[in-house]
Amino acid sequence: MKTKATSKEVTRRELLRGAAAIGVGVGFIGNWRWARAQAKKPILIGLTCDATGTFADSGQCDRRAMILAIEEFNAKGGVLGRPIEYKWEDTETDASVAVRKAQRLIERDKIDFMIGAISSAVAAPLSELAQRYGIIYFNSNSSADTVTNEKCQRVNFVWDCNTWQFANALGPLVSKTLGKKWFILTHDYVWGKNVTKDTREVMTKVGAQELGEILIPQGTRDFSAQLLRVRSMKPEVVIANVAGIEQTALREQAFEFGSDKDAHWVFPQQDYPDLFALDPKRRFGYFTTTWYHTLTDPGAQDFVQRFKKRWAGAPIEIPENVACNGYIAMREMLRAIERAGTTRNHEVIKALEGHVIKDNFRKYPSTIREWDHLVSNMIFLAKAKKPNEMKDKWDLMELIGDLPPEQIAPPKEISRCKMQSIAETPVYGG
Amino acid sequence: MPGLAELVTQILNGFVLGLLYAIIALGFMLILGTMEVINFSHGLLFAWGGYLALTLQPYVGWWGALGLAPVGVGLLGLLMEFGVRRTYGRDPLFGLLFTFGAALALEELIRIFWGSRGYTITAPAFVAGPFRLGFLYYSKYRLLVVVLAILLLAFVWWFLEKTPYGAIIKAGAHDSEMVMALGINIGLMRNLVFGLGTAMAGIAGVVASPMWSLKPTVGAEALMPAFIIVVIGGIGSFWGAVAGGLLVGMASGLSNLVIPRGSILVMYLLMVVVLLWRPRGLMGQKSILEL
Amino acid sequence: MSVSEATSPILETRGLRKAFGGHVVLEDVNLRFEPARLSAIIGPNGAGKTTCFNLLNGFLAPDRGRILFRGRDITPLAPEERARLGMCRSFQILNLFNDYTVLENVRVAVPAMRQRGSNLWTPAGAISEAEDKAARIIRLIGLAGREHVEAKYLSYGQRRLLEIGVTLAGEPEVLLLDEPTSGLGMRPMETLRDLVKRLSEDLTIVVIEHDMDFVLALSHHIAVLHRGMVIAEGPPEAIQNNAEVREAYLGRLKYARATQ
Amino acid sequence: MLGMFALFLFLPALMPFLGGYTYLGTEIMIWAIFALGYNLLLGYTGLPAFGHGAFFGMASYYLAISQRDWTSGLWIPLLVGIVGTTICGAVVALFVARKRGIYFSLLTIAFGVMFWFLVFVFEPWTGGEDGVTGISRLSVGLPGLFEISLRDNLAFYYFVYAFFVVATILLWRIVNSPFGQVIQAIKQSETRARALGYNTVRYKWAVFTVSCAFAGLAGGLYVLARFGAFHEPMSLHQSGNVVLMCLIGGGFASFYGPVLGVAVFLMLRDLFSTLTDHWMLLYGLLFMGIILFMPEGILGLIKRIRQPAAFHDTQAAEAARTEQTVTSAPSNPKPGGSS
Repeated sequence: MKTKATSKEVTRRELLRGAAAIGVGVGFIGNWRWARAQAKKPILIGLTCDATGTFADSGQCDRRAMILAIEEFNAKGGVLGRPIEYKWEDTETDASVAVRKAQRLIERDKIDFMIGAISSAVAAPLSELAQRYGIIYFNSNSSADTVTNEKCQRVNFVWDCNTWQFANALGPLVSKTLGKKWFILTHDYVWGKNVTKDTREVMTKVGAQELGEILIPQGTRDFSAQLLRVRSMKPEVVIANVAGIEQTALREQAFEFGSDKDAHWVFPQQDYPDLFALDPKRRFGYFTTTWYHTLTDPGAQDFVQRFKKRWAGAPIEIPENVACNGYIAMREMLRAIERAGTTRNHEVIKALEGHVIKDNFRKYPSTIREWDHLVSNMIFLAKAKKPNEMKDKWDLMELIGDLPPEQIAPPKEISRCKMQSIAETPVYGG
Repeated sequence: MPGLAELVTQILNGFVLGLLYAIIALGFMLILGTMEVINFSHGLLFAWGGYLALTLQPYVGWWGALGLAPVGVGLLGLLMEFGVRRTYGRDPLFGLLFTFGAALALEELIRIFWGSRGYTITAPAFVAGPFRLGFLYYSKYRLLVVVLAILLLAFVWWFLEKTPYGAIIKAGAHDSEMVMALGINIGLMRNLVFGLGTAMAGIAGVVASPMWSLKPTVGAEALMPAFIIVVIGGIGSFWGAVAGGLLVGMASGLSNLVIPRGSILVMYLLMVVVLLWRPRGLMGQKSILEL
Repeated sequence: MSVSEATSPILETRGLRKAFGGHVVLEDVNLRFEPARLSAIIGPNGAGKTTCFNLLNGFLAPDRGRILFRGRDITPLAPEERARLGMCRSFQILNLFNDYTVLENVRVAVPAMRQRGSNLWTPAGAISEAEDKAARIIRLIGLAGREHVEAKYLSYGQRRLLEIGVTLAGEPEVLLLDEPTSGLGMRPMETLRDLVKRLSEDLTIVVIEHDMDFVLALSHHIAVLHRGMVIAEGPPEAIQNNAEVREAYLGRLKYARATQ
Repeated sequence: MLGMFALFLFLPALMPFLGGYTYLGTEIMIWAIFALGYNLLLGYTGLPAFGHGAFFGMASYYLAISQRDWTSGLWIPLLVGIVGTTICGAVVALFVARKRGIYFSLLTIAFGVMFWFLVFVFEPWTGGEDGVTGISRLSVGLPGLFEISLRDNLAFYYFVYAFFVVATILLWRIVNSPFGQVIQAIKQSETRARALGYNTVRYKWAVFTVSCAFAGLAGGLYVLARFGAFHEPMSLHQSGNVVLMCLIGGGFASFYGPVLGVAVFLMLRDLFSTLTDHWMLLYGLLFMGIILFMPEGILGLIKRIRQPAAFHDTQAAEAARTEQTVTSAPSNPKPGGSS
């Protein structure tokens, strides 16, 4: 075995050398990045937004809005006299990647705050991780209601309305104006099942009748089977709890099969990009949204202009509901730091809890509920515009009604949230 | 309980799906059979077909796109082959990994050129919407798909059965003596076959996008069925791929209603069953690829 | 090795038939191989030698007929099982472990090693039994001193010898050699011939071979295959003088030689 | 080997200077265990399995679920993870052990993806997208490990380090054992191995199973590192990554290849993703580049540069063989032709 032995010797030494070489390489970059971070002790905020994966485009809307907010504060001289810096990581719509990236943000980049989420699959583990460190984390746009219920955390604040709220907002209207014979399509994963669960709850309230349900597995591209089944059931209303590209494809094929005429289609939760992706003729259905860029409430249009100016040429130039949540969440984080006068997490949490946000570009103010950290916003009911009604290519929805926060916020009785006390939360920052 | 009308339409539907799958799978198989390369980028090339069509459509219309996009994809394939070339005769792993890398790059390129938002392609007007025929109530566009698919399959059949290339692919290109005997320039042949295979992915992409809509991720999703169909049908067998395609199409189509959650899994179960029953797939001959 | 006790033929085929597709390659082949003799199977190209050989070593299964080893029917046994019974084959197309050194090549072939195949812990080098056996064989095939050269760096002649060495390491009772001399130059041919001669003194050897001189010089018994049938059998001199063989085989042999 | 252990022993201290961080070091070691085990299959037996991430991920779920629903300890779930994965591996191996080359890859891929789908089918247990979260490292027995802070990640680092050392030594013994000799022989020529009386199918089955056991260990540690089990490691993508890791480092050329490969791979990915939004492009191109220009991996390359004479000899020997043989036509996939 002599020759073998020596060659092993070689490779072993080479291994070390190789590793060292890499080390130097990485080290160089590392130092360069450190150097960049040596301004006048800036407040460093970690943005966890998807740039790849299912929610890539929504994630980027989220990110653009946050960056806008940060830039506006820096223009005013930062917070507590400190400039604000941000470090963005692509969370890839993927829980385990997100956890790794977050660990890096916290451990290496030493961020003071963390913000950003679209997918509840990412939000839950991130908020859990944040709680372990005690770092404050804003869950800007994920809408599963678990993160404000059994998975609620002291350091986590949830800025989007959740599935329960959407379902409850739509239910009465649908049963009143569209019909009581409902058929349900359920996207077969956690989010979809939550929505359907909430939908059923509402049905019993409003006395609607369920003709049947079909589960739509993720990655389903062809919905003809389901559409034909729907047709044969002859419902008045189809509740499509389907998100992402599946939703786009579903609409596409519903049009192709003429199923959009079979019944009234309701998409309890509508992501703007998924609707935008469609050919105008093929946009149909009723849905909810938390904000829309044509609103004329105080500050709204000004915000829209600022956003358009900053992000001209972006895939989606106007701020839609995701961007609005992202912007307000970011802004409120910085304001809270100002109110607390420190970046120490305990103080900032206190400054946030129970705070009422008046200039939220909406008719009714939003409240940060201290007992489940849900930011309770108002909800708009909307339907898709026909091509001829559109003012410009961004104008997809017609708002047909709105509900004040208190009317659709989940009451404390049904909450399953048992939150750690502030004392239990490790001190972080400051 | 589904009525007769529904059942018939469902079967018709599985048939359409199956044909589409078969096309994707055949392109994949051409490359596998000739080059012994598992082309991981096949799905992405499928996606590229769709995206190129998306860009071309405004200028040349859907039919134009149907003609041009696959050519573009084919050229992409030819280009890729110059890299893949260096992996021939090595462990099959290398070709596989190379195309795997290519797939990642292609997906990101889509993001760079078209962004990660979704798109849809509008089919030509004369096939828009549904049509009614007795109790049958179905999408016009899908009938067009059937016609196109059958034409394409006929072409591939001719290619495999009536040309020396076909003979080689079926025998497995490793049989160099045979190739010599036929006096064929292997290098050129491989290059062309690779182009052809990828072009087929492109065609499938264009045809599918008006139904399935476009996102950077569609590629990865289109690959797996192709994969399984080849295993089920047996490498190098045209009818195997067609049969496999239809089988998978029907199975996943119908199971959608019975066991929705399993509808994707059903392909894999099908595969496992077939392999237990016939290790070389339904119509696969003993091939060097196993040795 | 208990060759001496063997009374009946140690290896025997009864009515073997093998066809590929429609084309019959072997028809009703009956062969008997006596212990401690060197028997050769010869025949022009395409006579079915290699097929016959592969039936013996189990890499092919016959359509009809049986193969008996020490009177036991081994027809259904796989190659590895036959090898474990003591039927070891060499390969005409060299089939060595190229990244292995000479020592490793031989050592891995030693039964002592095989029996420890499920051992995940002891270093392979520490199995002295295998080590010694391997060393002996390397000396026997005259590669002593090159133990630690990787097989791929050996000369072709040496690789041929190693090929036989590896086969020997399996402690065969029957040694099946597939054209051991193919592609060998003059001098390596000599060494190989001596080696085989020495082995044939206490081993049963079955060899299929092109090279007439080699066969006539060494073998005790020769079977001539022609168009898939045994047309003649017997001691070398008998075969040499057999008219039919001359007609059927030696005529072609010139051709066969010419092509070598 | 000692050198490597030493390096990893002090890595946490070095990391900051390398622009890295302790957690990255932990992850490197976990993946290294996985990759070393996998290389048993790829580098040593020449079986291009391409769905191995499935077993890595599978273990995570076994551990997470058993800790959540059955016993809140650490050691038993970890054991459950390893054993469960090994059993699954053994079953899959029954299917694939008879296959070779491309057919082997095809099947392993298909099985890999199948397991991945099962995660969503069994969503009530696995939590689907959400994965299983809320995993605790608590009963490692090291005090102060419950509340996670930087220091505790360090403690966890050394917890993993211990496993890393043990696993490496185990594997080192395996590849040099008679068993190891045999699988390497099978890689170089399966027919010959059979002719020598080895039941190669059984060996291939065994080696697949063993590598799954290590995947199980790595997967288990991975859960603890991330406080949760997620589906992503089971995806085809990750299976591809581990193959690449082995390849970059030179898994075909050296026992240590995979370790180096993992280190390089994870650090580069870390770097890319901070430098550009489109890191996946760089990463894909890197992939292709490696296959084209250094298929034998870093260590392989170095080795070749180290002994050019030997290299030329190989060429000579190859030439000699090809002129002698008929079947070694250029496009004939030989098991281990790439070693």
